[in-house]
Amino acid sequence: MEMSDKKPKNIFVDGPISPVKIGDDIAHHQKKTQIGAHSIFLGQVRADSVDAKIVSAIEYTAHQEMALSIMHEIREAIFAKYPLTCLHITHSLGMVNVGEICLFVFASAVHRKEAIDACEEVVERIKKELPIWGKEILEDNQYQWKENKG
Amino acid sequence: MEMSDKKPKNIFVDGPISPVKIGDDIAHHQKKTQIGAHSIFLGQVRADSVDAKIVSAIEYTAHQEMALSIMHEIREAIFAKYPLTCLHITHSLGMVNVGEICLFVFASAVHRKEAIDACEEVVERIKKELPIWGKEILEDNQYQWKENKG
Amino acid sequence: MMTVQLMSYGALTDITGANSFELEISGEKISVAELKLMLFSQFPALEGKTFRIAVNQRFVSDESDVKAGVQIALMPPFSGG
Amino acid sequence: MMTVQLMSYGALTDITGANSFELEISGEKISVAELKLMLFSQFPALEGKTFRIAVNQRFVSDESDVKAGVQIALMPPFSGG
Repeated sequence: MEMSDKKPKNIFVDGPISPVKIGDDIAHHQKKTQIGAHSIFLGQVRADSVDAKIVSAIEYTAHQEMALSIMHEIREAIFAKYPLTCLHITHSLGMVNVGEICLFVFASAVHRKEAIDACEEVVERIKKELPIWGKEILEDNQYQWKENKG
Repeated sequence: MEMSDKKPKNIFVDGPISPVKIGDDIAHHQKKTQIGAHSIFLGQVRADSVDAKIVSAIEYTAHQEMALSIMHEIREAIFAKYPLTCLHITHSLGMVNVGEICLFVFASAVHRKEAIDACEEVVERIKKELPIWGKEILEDNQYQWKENKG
Repeated sequence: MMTVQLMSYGALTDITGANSFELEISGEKISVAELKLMLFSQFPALEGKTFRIAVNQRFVSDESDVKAGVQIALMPPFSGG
Repeated sequence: MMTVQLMSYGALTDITGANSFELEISGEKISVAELKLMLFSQFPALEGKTFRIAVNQRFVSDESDVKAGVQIALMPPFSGG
């Protein structure tokens, strides 16, 4: 098993996460021939309606330093709990339009159970613990701050 | 919610599933703006060792008609149980080399919990219920029939 | 006299030698249990194996009937994914 | 007299008006509870809001001390992902 690194890794990218990048990341794991299972979670910006207005985009901001430091602790805890081969996290900052991807969690392991459980736990912890905020952009220059449901 | 189709869909492709196709499939879901979460499982052929010989590929065969008919029943049950937006399954037939992808399960929903739970349940049911067999190809023209662990 | 079509899958093809073969049976029907005994006599290595039988794509129990013209699949434990 | 740096995030920036601002405080240290009262007096709309306070990137309780030069983050419930 690969140990997680000592220094916090960056997880943030400006704007949406491209499906081509996701395909490339998957392709780059083909040389890791001990992997038997990948579990991937993608968050996509939804055209919710807020008081009869439709969300057209979400603008993400974060306390970046704190988010990376907390994400580092989450990584350490996940690697201690699950025998993962690797774990990659990407989260958008700035504007992400409806239909575009804002979160990409990619967990790989020898067996499926570990990859699936680790991926789900990382997604839950990201939503609960990382200081990131989404501003839902509506029509007519209006907006509403997003709230994550339990 | 989209209802599942009445006729069994094909799930089989010859050879490995390309990461580019996976990226394309993700991209094609960007116009479905009611989706908030995608959960993806990928099975990758592992370089296991069998009696000190390394697996170089798996050759998949199936009782195709039965597999498609059982997969259709699984789809119906999953759509009845979870409010999914869509569900796509791809499984390889024939030779898939080590490091290449042989199974792609792609579940999408408004909220993450449904997408994650449905994806996991589909993966488990595919492994247990679909009449598909993997022949692990070893060195020197030797082979061993794969066995799925619980 | 009747003929039934058999298909074998996975590790069982190593025993039956062919994926697809026919079996001639005297009479107009037999039970799955009787069919198994015929198979064990023709392919002794089958007897120790775990496998399920489907008749016309439906899993059947030992008490089910096998009639002329049906398709029979001999299926060892699955290993897809 | 001391100066502390404050950062506000998410919905709280609508109340504080700026993401980043300073507060001048008499004395050499105050508690987080006292800091909150000062903030409520300066930004009355804050009082009804749910938020957590981090000092130098660590979440703190009301009893913690705030000293000169620290960085204070006012953080409403998270909504990433």
